[in-house]
Amino acid sequence: MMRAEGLTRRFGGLLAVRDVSLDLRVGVLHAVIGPNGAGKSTLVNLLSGELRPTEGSIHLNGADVTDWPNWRRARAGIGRTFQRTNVMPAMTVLENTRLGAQAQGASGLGLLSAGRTTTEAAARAALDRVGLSRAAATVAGNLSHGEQRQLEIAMALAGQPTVLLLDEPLAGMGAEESAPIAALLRVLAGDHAVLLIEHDMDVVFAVADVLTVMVDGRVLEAGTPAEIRASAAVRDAYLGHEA
Amino acid sequence: MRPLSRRFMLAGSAAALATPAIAQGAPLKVGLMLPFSGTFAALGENIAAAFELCLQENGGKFGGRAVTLVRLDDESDPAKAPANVNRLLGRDNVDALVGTVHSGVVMALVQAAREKEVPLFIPNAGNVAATRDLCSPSVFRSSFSNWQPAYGMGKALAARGVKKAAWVTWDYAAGRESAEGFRDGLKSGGAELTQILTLPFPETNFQPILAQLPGLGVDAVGSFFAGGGAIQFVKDYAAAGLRDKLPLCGSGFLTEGVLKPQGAAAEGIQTALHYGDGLDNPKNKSFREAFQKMTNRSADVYAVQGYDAGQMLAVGLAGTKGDATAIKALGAAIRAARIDSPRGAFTLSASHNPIQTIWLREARNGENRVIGAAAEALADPGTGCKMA
Amino acid sequence: MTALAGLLAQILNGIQYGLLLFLISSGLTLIFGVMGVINLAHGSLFMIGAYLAYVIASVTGSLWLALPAAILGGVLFGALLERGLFRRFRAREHLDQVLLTFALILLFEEARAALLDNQFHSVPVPAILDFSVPVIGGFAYSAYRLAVLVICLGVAGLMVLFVERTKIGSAIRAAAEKPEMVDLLGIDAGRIHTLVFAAGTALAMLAGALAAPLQSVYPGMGDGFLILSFIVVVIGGLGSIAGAFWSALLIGLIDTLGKAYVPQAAGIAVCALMAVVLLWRPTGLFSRA
Amino acid sequence: MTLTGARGNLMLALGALAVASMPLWATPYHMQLASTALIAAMFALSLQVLVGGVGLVSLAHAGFYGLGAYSVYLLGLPKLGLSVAVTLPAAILLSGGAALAIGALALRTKGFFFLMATLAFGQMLFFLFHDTPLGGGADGVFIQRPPIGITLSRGNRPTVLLLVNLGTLTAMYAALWWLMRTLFGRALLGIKANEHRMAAMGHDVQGLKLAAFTVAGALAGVAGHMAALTDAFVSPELLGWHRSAEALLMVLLGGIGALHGPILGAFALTLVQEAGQMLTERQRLVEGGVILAAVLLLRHGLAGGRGR
Repeated sequence: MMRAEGLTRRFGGLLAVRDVSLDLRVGVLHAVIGPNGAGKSTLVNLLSGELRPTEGSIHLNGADVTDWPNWRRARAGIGRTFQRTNVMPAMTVLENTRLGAQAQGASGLGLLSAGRTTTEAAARAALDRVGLSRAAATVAGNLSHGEQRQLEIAMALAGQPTVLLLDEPLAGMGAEESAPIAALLRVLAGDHAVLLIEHDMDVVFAVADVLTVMVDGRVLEAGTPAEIRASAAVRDAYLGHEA
Repeated sequence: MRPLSRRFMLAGSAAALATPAIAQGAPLKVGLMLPFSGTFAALGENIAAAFELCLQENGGKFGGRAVTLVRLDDESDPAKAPANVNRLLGRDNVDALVGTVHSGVVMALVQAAREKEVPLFIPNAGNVAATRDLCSPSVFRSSFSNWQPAYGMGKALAARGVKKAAWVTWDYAAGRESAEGFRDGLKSGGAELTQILTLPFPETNFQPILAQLPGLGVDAVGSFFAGGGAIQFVKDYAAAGLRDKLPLCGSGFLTEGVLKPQGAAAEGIQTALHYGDGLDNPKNKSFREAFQKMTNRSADVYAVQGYDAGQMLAVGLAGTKGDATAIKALGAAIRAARIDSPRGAFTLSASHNPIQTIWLREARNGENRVIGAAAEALADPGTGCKMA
Repeated sequence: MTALAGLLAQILNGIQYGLLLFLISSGLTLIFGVMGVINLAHGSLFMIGAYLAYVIASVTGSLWLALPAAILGGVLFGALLERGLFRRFRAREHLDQVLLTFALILLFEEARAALLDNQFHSVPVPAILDFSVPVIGGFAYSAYRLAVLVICLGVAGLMVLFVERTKIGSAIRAAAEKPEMVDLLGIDAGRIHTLVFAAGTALAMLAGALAAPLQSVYPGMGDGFLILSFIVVVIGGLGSIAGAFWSALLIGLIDTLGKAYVPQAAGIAVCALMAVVLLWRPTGLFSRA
Repeated sequence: MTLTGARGNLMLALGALAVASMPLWATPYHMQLASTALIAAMFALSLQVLVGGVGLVSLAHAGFYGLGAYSVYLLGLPKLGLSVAVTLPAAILLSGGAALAIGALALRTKGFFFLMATLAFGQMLFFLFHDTPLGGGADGVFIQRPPIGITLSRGNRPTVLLLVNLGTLTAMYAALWWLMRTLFGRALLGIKANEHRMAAMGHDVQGLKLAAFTVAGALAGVAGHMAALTDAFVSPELLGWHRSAEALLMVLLGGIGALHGPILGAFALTLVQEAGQMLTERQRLVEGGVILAAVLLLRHGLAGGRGR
């Protein structure tokens, strides 16, 4: 599905990501964990095309997309959310989501249609999925923080991606708000290849099929949740500090 | 002194109070569309004052009809010109137009005069087109065509034995047209214009051009500049040490009204123009006295042009008994007249440009002293003029 | 021989013109870089400096007094503008900044017309420099122009020393390249802003005062310089003093040589150069990005 | 930016009716003045595509306006007897083509650089007409009006031109009202709100911006063409950046939050300038004062709503 090989990204003298390889497959929820500054968000930005890797390659469905800009990758089926809520606050929830839907459809002169039926159907389906339909007409800036996180996911889903890159979708949420989202993540993994970055270890170990642990831009360990839990290196380097 | 209001009305006389019901008794409105702000403001003020002087001397009436003046500042902005002309014609309902200095703005005036058949008197702008391809029965000029002074200068140089000369000017219509005049003038005496050097208007960085002059192999350099550009060019020319090697001359505007700031750098420069200091004729004497008395300023060529615009309108209206709409009769009267101008009497050519003497002047002690005639009774060729 | 002398003179002219351009655009680039404010009225500051020189020279008869006066006046005027106006513009959108500084252009022009007049005025070259230095091939070069060249180089040198060697200088450099750094360095951003704006204003006014005898003073004289200095900043890269220096020299030479040898294409040649730079390096030749 | 609702459009329609009825009650002068305002409104409306539509502030816009005006002269079409049916599309093509070329370069930059680049490119167009003989020189030139299907005479000219300009503005407004409701228009508004997110969702932000820049330039060309048709005179000053700033002022004055804002702004500015012109010779003071008032006091414009 999506495959990254030997990704390295340098910022001046700093190696934010070094030699990271990973595979994302539909049906698999792949979580990346690690302490702050481990390079997780940089990795997401490399995969989504916000950043270009200094070295390494990225393939999507067999095509080399390493040099593609983010919008082209998004059109090829990569959807992402942002760590910090990144929506159009003055527009309604439906309008926000519809912008996600219409990016995939028409281009060129096709943009000159009102395109209401197709984009609106896709947007409403996405809202349904994240459970935000009741707020469709609400202005995004007036949503609660948790609802804005849901909207983030809906906007990514509306483009009907095959790969979903979720950068801390639960950030700043209370336990009550995060439970349904965690459940949603599991459901989404059913028909998407999901990459999840998350700090809440309970959620991560509950939903992830595969785990990659990053420290200092490097992959420390990769494996099933059980394998990671058992890894002495991970415990020393990371889990130990958190506990 | 600038009036507070742009729509400054001046009642010609008590007759201005006559009721409009009596058609012939209604005052004739003349729109003075001139620069009253910006670089050309002083020129506009002198033209307006001299026109007013002419009106006063005629007892506030032209052709027996009282005259009201309407001032409008054209800001020397061609982009605003069509709207400004509309203001005078549409809002203020003027019967005749006088204007202007800027050769771009005058295009809009010419166009309106042609389209709306309102008589226009151009008191300065010298674009040849106004009395050539765009000539019209309703367009009259009291000043000059850009071609004329430069022709005079070229002719005078050739008469002095110059064989090859170069012309330096801004790259705009006035510059190109004067270059043609210079070329034709030189040619009339068997000399040759070998090079035209230009820079964009109103650039005053003359160094690139000055550096080329010594290498051209010419006997003299002629030029067309005005205002600040003329000041700077004459000073830079002297500073580059070229004055003694290559005599500088030009259309009269090179040293017109700018001798004081040019100082010693201008001393001895010869120029050609239809007016100059020390012209000895009675009309000039009385005009200069009256203008000085009225404005506390010395008259200059712009004042003369404004004054003669008034004289031409007066003659024309006398021929139509005050009817400004009778364009044909108005034109016939003006063409038949000999205008007694301070510059020396002139007549109007078939294309409505003065047939006038171009004087050769030399800058001495802050004056452009007339030292002779460069070309007598010179008419603009008027090429391409077809009066409808 | 004369062609060579002509070329030499043109190159001197180009350098001198470029250096004046540098004085103007260095202030512009620092103000953009440090404060994030777009100041379309920067050309008007040049005009104000030139008129100040004209007034002082005609009252006292000495241009030498005008130079320190332009610097001092520029610092005061700049500080006043920053504290009174530009500080409030900073958080505004570009549209507001463009229009507010456009209004300043109009109001400065109007103030100039009201206080003085609308005439061209020539400013005499100082008497001791009112001679020509012979260059080869019968072409003489004005001593005052050479002096302007030297003064500009001196000012450029002082600026480089200040920016590279002093603590405040390095803070300004850091601020120009990475505005978010200022807070981290624990520097009072407000004072840096006032300093930069005052310095930029003083440089523009000094350039005006130096240029006054070279090109006379006249309404709207800053307009041409404004456009050219914007191009200098685009080519040089935002906030880069070195970039402003080299691109100002480049533009000065291209503009001058262009006017001498292909007069109709000079204005367009400069813009074409900018187009090439934008294609090749959209953030400018000397930017670090 | 919000699209004008039914009530707003009704008010605009009433305004248009009032203008259309001018031949019945107004003087030729006031009809000419209204034509000036209508053309200014077209120019400002075309700029709204950029400012209110996609959040770009361009100082090159007058360049495209002037190109539209000059296209009538450049192509020399009236001499061939060709009508506006040819000259208007030519103006659109020329201005739109220039906007496409300049936009492709200028849009490589962002923020301040974009402003400076558009300023410089706009002035390049200005120099092209001011310094070279291409457009008839620095003084400007007359043009013969291309035929518009009705023979113009001294008597009917103000009326016919007023109605033609009103019709053009109405058509332009309707076209933009439609355009902003398409997928394209909504994508532009999305870019204005959050360019980064739009790209992350798969929108070709650069391409969309370039399309908007081209459309805006082409429409400015329409406004310029109508100016040339109305005044029958063009000069390089039409392309100067001061005119771009004036258009920005009209947009701000009317409000960047509403599509119809620039129309209100253009009429308001024309009225203020006309009133100021009768009161004082200090025009710059009037315009400077209007800008200060608009920016400092009237932040939401006459149409209200700044739309973030």
